[in-house]
Amino acid sequence: MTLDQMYQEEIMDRYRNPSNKGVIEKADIYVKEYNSFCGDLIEMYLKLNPDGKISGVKFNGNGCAISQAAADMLADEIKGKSLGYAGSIDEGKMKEMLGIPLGPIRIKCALLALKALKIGVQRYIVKK
Amino acid sequence: MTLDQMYQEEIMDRYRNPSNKGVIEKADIYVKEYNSFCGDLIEMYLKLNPDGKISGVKFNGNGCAISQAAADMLADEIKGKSLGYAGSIDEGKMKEMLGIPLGPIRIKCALLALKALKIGVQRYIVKK
Amino acid sequence: MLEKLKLKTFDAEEIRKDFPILERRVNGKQLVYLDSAATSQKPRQVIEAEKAYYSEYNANIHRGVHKLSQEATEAYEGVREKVLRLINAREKEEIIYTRGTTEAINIVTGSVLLNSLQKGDEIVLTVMEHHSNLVPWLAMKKRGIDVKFVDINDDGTLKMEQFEVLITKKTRIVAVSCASNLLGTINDARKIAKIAHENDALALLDAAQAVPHMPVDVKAMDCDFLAFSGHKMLGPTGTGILYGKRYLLEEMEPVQFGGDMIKEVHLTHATWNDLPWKFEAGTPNIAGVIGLGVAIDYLQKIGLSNIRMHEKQLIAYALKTLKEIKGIRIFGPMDPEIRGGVISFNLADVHPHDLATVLDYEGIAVRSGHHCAMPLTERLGETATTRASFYIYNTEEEIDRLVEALEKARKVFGV
Amino acid sequence: MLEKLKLKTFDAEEIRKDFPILERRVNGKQLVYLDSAATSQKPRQVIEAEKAYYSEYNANIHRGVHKLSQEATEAYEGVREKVLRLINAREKEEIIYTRGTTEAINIVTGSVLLNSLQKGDEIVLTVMEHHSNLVPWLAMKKRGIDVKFVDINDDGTLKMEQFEVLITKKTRIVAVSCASNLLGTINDARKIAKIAHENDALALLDAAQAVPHMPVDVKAMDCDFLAFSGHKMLGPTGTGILYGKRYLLEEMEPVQFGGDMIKEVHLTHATWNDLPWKFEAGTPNIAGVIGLGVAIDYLQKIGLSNIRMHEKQLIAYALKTLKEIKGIRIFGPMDPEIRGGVISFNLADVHPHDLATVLDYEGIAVRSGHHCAMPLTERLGETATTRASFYIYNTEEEIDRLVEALEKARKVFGV
Ligand SMILES: Cc1ncc(COP(=O)(O)O)c(C=O)c1O
Ligand SMILES: Cc1ncc(COP(=O)(O)O)c(C=O)c1O
Ligand code: FES
Ligand code: FES
Repeated sequence: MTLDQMYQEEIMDRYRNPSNKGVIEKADIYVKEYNSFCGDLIEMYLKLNPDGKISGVKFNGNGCAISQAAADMLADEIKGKSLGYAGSIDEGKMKEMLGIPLGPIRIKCALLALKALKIGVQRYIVKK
Repeated sequence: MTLDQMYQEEIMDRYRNPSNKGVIEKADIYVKEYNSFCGDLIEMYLKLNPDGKISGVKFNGNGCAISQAAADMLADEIKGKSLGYAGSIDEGKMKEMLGIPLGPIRIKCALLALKALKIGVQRYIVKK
Repeated sequence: MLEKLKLKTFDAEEIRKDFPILERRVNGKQLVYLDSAATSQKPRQVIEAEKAYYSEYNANIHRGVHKLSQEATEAYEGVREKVLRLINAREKEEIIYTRGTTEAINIVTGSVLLNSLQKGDEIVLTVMEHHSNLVPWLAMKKRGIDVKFVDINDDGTLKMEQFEVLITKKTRIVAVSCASNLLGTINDARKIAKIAHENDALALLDAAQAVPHMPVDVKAMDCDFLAFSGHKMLGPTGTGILYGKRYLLEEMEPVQFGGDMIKEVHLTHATWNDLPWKFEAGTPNIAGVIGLGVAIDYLQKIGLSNIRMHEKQLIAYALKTLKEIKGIRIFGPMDPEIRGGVISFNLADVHPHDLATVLDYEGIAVRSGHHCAMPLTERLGETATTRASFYIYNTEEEIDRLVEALEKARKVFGV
Repeated sequence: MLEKLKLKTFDAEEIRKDFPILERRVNGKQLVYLDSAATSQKPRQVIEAEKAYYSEYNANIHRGVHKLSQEATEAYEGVREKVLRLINAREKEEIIYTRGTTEAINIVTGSVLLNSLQKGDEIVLTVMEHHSNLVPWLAMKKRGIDVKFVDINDDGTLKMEQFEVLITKKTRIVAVSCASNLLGTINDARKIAKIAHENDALALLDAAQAVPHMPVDVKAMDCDFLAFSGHKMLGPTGTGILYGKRYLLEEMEPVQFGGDMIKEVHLTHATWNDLPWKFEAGTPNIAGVIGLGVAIDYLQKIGLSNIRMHEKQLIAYALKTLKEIKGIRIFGPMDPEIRGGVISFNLADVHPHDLATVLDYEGIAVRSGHHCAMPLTERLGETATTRASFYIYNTEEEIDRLVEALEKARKVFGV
């Protein structure tokens, strides 16, 4: 893989102009998660409809291009879907969405938002 | 060096029939020293004349052939000599007296009695 | 040659070819290495793995994005999976890399989990423990924690019935070796852990002499902690493992602080990293761990049951031939079924270190002394013993050489 | 080729031949290793020394009478003399082998000497400390001990005047790095130790980035403790040193308990071994220590002053060429006289890990992140930085490759 493939257009685009970056006041689900490898922080905000559908999703934090692009993609993926669907997204799916191979280190960037999302969904279910 | 040279006659003799093994009641100098490598213990007893000469010397403890022979030789060497002379015996002299080459481990056996003696002499001088 | 090992026969002669050191001559004689309980020899596969790491992908781990660091991290972290399978742990998070058994046990004793032990709480050990599983617990006496000891029978087995008495509701932890490094006794660790749990105590097993030599299954034994050394199982020096049940490790405070074991550091406070890294502060022995992984592969390929069988045969042969020597006192059980490949003995009144020196002149490497088990040595009424210990590369011919040399020693010392 | 080193010229090209890894290609490009501050590469002499140990005289140390054990013990213990000469210590008893800098510092913080610190006592550190010299001290806050921090100037040097203010009669220990692993700043350790001593405080120096790169003299600096890592100075992973003044080490309680660190063990109590073994519980990293000895020989043959000179030239060149890159922010002093071979920077808003990944595609290994100095990174107003660090085998051509690659990165990220 060459450098350009790695930092391919979609990744750079989403990194430079994410559509889901920001905060949601009074979010139903809020998770703050650190990437232990880099110390970067991601925050996930989810707003739910009464019927349990995800009506809004935002992410925030300062991460690398990979993590930001992944978070942005993930937000698009779960928007309007059920919490169950969000909880069912696994690492394989996330890697597939990104579409670039990553080493054992940078993969943590790719999976950070997913990790936060999973924690949030679990906590929400337990609390109920 | 062969096995027989190592465990040569004088060493085996002194080990089997030491002339200075025992205790001295009311010794002027008494030291108990462990060999940290083997945990064996040697006790040195010295009796002094009013003029500072060593009138009696005994060693006790359970050590290997090397340590017992060395202690017995050392006792012979300092008997009737001044405390100053006893304190001046160094590792080189002790190795010379034993007359057999020893590795870094077994050398501790050879030097155990000497170490105890040196501690005893020093303590005695400081106390005075 | 490892290919051959897939056959059912266990051919020590073939295995020996993998160990360069076994070609060595000592004092003009072919080396007979009977000191594997202290540290094992290393096959060229392990030696080459460390060399390959340093020559091809040496880098610090975890924090590095570059290729070498990724490769090193992958290799280093990959070994946890191998350890997990070796001892049948549940999760990689339960596997903590240490310098050896000693550090593994000290992590448990040093952690705040155990700092929370209170005056009046009790620890139960046995008199056959290695200093590593003894001195760290004794250090707790200062805090008013009582340490009790299960004694041994004359045959070197544990007085099992004493566990039932000594382990009470006051007992917080029972720490016992799976196999004695001096007596060779293989203890019924499973049963001991069971008694501990029945009394709500934790069970820590010192498996330094077990994991290298026989199948060990932490789930089956249901121990809470397991400690062992990599360098005693074909791995590099400076390696060891602490296994702990996850919920316990989660509760425990780290004992060393610094890089890699933190999540966030501020000038006022820090938060700890996830398991297992919480317990792995600073740059670890990366090459060592990678070598350990190869050692585990090597052992797995032979099969731990086969290793146990091989050693059982050797110890049976050793017990049979050594006991014929005049003036010999052999310690530990005479039944190979409950004995690992370790045999300690004394010859009349010959000092063990003199005996070891005599054997050394014959090219035979045995250990002599208290074997880091002073209380046990004392309990046996000895000041020291001589120990021969076996591993996959030892043969019956080597035991014959040991017997011959002991006969020679009898002459030198006139016993 | 080491023979050539005796010449006054310091020829990095010749030295490179001793490092097999430098022949490696990464992503199709010749490797440029600029991550020696994390861990250095190892010359074949060190790699071969470990191999020779395992192939010729591998055995456990201290307690063994047999030939292999004697040879191993001699080799292992002999390294203390080399360390002693390297840092100009007084006695071998002052040299304690550890896993690395982190463990060295934890021995000091974990010992009862410091457990005896009382509520209200103070520790003085600096904001540029590595987590290893920060988190262990923070852990003391629970006991009511206050930790104070000397700040840095904008150029990355310490605000030396703050030591005079922060160090008071309440200060029990001042713990400072000799050289920063992020800023490269070389601190005036001697002066800091002096201020500490004037206030009856102890001075601990984290020399992880000093001992490998420049002459270090514990007598001249008059520090009480010095900690450094073997693996950052051509030695094997899993090695490090704690130097301590003898009278302090004598007073200190051990922090790990087990074999080798004891003199006598009974069921009721134990007594500690003499220095330095009191602090070395269990089987150590024998092969690692032996390799470290060879690493020290290698460094001494080149000469630490020559190494410092070489790195000073490299850093001067790096500062000069890198600062021309558009959008680059370089941290730390711009004067090579007070800067080690370390340069951290950021390029516009490109995330350091993305930058490191880009450089990796060009075969260049740099480190990115907080470099185990989160508070310093925060103090600099960054969340992370990219770091290139140099050692004896690096060249100006490699710095040119770094500059080229950074220009390429500017394009990819459109900055
Ligand atoms: C039963 C037992 N426990 C603990 C140890 C200590 O292991 P290490 O020295 O690797 O820490 C040993 C080996 O010496 C042992 O045999
Ligand atoms: C200044 C400084 N201190 C401490 C350390 C920690 O060293 P180690 O990881 O070898 O324990 C490092 C290296 O990472 C360092 O650069
Ligand atoms: S580098 Fe921090 S999330 Fe990618
Ligand atoms: S073996 Fe103990 S003194 Fe020689």
